[in-house]
Amino acid sequence: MICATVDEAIEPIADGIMLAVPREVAGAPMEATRALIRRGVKRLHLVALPTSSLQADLLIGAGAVETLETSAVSLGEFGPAPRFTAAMRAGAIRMLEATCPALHAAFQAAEKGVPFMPLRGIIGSDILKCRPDWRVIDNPFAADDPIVLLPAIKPDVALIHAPLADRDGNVWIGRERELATMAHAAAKTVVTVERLVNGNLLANPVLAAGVLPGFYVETIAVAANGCWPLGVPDTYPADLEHLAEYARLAATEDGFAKYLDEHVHAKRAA
Amino acid sequence: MICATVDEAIEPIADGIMLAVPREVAGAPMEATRALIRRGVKRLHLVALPTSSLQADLLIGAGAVETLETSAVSLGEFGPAPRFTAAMRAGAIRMLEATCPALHAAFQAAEKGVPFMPLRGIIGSDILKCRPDWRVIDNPFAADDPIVLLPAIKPDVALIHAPLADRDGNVWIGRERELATMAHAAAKTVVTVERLVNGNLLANPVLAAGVLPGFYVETIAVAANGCWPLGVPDTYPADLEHLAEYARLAATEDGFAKYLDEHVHAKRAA
Amino acid sequence: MTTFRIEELLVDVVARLIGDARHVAVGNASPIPATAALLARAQGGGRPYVSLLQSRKHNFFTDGGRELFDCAGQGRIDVFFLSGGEIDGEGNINLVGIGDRDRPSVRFPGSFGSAHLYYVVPKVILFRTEHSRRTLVPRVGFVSAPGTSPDNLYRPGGPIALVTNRCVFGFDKTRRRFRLDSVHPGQTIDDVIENTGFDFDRGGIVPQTAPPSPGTLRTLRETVAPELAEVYPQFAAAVFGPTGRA
Amino acid sequence: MTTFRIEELLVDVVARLIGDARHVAVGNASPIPATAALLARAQGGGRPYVSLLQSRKHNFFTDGGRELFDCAGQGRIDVFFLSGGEIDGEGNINLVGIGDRDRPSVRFPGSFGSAHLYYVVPKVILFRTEHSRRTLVPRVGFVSAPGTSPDNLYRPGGPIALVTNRCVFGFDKTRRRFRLDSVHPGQTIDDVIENTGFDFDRGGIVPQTAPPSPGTLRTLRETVAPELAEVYPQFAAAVFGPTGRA
Repeated sequence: MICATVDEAIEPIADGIMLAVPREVAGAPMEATRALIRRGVKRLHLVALPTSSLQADLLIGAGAVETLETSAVSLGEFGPAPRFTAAMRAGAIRMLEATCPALHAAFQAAEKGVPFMPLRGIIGSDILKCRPDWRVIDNPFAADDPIVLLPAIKPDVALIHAPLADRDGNVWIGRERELATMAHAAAKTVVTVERLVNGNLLANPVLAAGVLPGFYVETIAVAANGCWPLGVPDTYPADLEHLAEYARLAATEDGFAKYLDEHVHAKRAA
Repeated sequence: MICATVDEAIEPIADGIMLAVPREVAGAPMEATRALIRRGVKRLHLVALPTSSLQADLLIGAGAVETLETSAVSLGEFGPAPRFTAAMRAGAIRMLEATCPALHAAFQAAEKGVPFMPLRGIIGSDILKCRPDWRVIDNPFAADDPIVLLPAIKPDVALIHAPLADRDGNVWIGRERELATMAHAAAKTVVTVERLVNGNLLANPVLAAGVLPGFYVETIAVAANGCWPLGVPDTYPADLEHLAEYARLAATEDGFAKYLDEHVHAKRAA
Repeated sequence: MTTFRIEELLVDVVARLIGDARHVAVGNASPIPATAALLARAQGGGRPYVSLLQSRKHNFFTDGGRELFDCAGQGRIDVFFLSGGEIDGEGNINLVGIGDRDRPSVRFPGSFGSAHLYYVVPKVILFRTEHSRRTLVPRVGFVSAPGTSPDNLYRPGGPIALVTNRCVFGFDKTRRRFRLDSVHPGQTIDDVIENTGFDFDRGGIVPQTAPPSPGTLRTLRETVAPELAEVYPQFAAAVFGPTGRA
Repeated sequence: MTTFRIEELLVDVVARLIGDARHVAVGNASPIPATAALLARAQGGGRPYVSLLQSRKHNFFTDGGRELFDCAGQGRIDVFFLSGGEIDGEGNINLVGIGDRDRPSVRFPGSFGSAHLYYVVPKVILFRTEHSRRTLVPRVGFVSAPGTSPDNLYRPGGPIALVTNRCVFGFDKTRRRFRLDSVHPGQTIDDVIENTGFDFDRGGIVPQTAPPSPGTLRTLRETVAPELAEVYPQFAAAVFGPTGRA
């Protein structure tokens, strides 16, 4: 379960699967993402819970994404996500529009082993027109009260990054609880961590409160600074200069190809 | 919000409200429960998520409970819960039968602000016959697939106990995540803690992972050893001798009255 | 031949019923199933994962009381144990009570998680040491959870066996009946018939329950007993001696 | 008379719109609403609770990304801020794009949480500094979230106002239209009409937006600016000077 390399750890992420990744601020596994692009992963159904930034933009630009399911893709203060925007305008990817809490609820449905989850709102939004797979029913507990039902999202693989793991496969995720929900919902979970610790993380009650138990985890590899150029909460910040450079380069096809050559295909010196 | 006494902290728990309490192993607030009985609380709709032991038995024996909603009441290795059993056989309380995950799901429905939550199983159990408020619908996402819908449980007050709180009202609950779900679901949350700490629990990322944020909390009071004779996970064990004595005494009305006199009405010397 | 206690026999029987599994969960106040799960893990070289809900040390859940049920709903719990104040011949279990629902003559603690786990856990092992016409009845007074369900109902799980202090019943899902698989040493088929309130199937020859092997007893007494002492001190001392060793 | 920057005016306007509240949440990349929330807290002596999703220090959620939405669904978030690539006269917002859905001519990032929060948060303040016919349109190209809903739909929340760099519009839920409440210093009603793509109501006399008081400016510059520097360093430096003070 503990792998020697990130390349080994990402083996469960086959072409054409549904891959779930976390939002950009919760620890986006960028080293593993670059490894997937180097390996040439294809036809992913990428679900970003509930949004994404560089990670989705890189995978889309690299041609790894067939279907994208998320609430938003943006580089935040660095502007629109250029490869996402270009792919959408070219009709190059299938987009499943969503809204953040709908994705959270759909993952919780899978977590609970139920086929759907209800959610307030949404009715009257054009998102519903893009989602024939979402249903509107009358709330059986009230009169004339329409409500949306969201089908469970059961990813083939959840790919996450965390600060710590132990050799029993327990992973310390801290406050980023949706990483646990992703692992509960997914058939398999692939994890990269900043470092491995000795002993069992569950043995310490204070640490245990932030632990994802090992029985949900398929593979783990150490990837120090593994979210670079994005950050890990309370661990290290995003590399703003690099993100600004990405936004500049990725604005054009050629610039993006140059970025891939420099920062993805040429394995970055740590 | 930080109260000088447990009596002050329990003021939001008025007669006739729906009161949610945690399972016996998650930190049952027994000092607050004894204070409620001393105050003579009446007509409670008591919801034990998802089960209870001494706490429910005491409240029932003291005549504080009109309706009980839970999956089981038992003293575990010390046998049946005598006051619960006697009250049931006498038809003295209204019992809403349940099963553990149905209660968890119904609290999660309130947590998410949705009117209901689906759950697998249950169909074919006589529990359904006791719960006209639970509905069976056809899963709209499949053909001929009946599934149960549980209405949200929104308690007026959730009463919980935890090891630590800070003066901003943040409460460290550790692994006992259902305590957070109870607080999210309830209109108000009353908390007793082993001790108050200086500083802000959210400032430390390791502690923060186990914290219930203060904006969910109505009142907090210090109750050292506040779950006695039950235990607090990873903090102190249950007082098995005392529980054995309770089981002996509570077997009869008179014995239970004697127990109340000795251990509830006469405030226990710490 | 090695001597052994009935508890050791039952532990060995249950461990064999567990078979190959990824994750076995055991509820509260179930020392024999807990011991069997730890034995299966010792014999499987660390597999299955064992969650003893009564223990902190052997409980790996960190998402609150709901996680066991969510985990089972995900199909990640392969084996669980249930019992009943009453169990009938169709595998229905009663954890609620007997008689008028509003004024029952007998009241049990309640259904716990049975009305969900019995449906979603592939291998549910029913365990009830007291084997009598009081506990094994023709028809339960209240169905906390049914032994079988109609074909259209989502039900990946259900009972595979009923283990008592007299025998092992297998459960035939299609016939919706128990089948007498083996009788424990010291018991006869007639004892079983006489003390069972429901009809059950049986073949021409019903074998005696195989005794635990010397190797199994050694693993049980030397490896499992000390682990068990942390969770069920009284039971471990009673069965394996004060040091947690026989 | 004290001089102030347009950002300080907008912060003051938004803080007054927040009014009395228990919990104000502000999404990412929203420096002016964030500053306004911190100002409201400073003026309210610690109330409202302020959650800045962009910040760790000002973010009290510990149940993952879903907690903001769950909390709003519980009715515990009183004020939230939304914007739009397009906003129309009925308060509909478009965060998705313009043109053919499969090959849009313009693509925005996406709807984020708007299709839930716009319905359940009682006071949603629409904020868009760019006030032009490009952003304030007759009819949005995609409704990420509608300004109003039919009476039978569960909708405790919705827009109360739209704040731009030119004016403040109030929203009339029953008339489903914006109403020009005040025009910022240096702007005229004609400027507003000329640059607004939708029709709106207005009274005979439209006041000028009241400037921030000296006391408010002092609180803003001395108390709020330093707090803001942790969350929006560039913005704080640009508006309040390099030390985070004007």
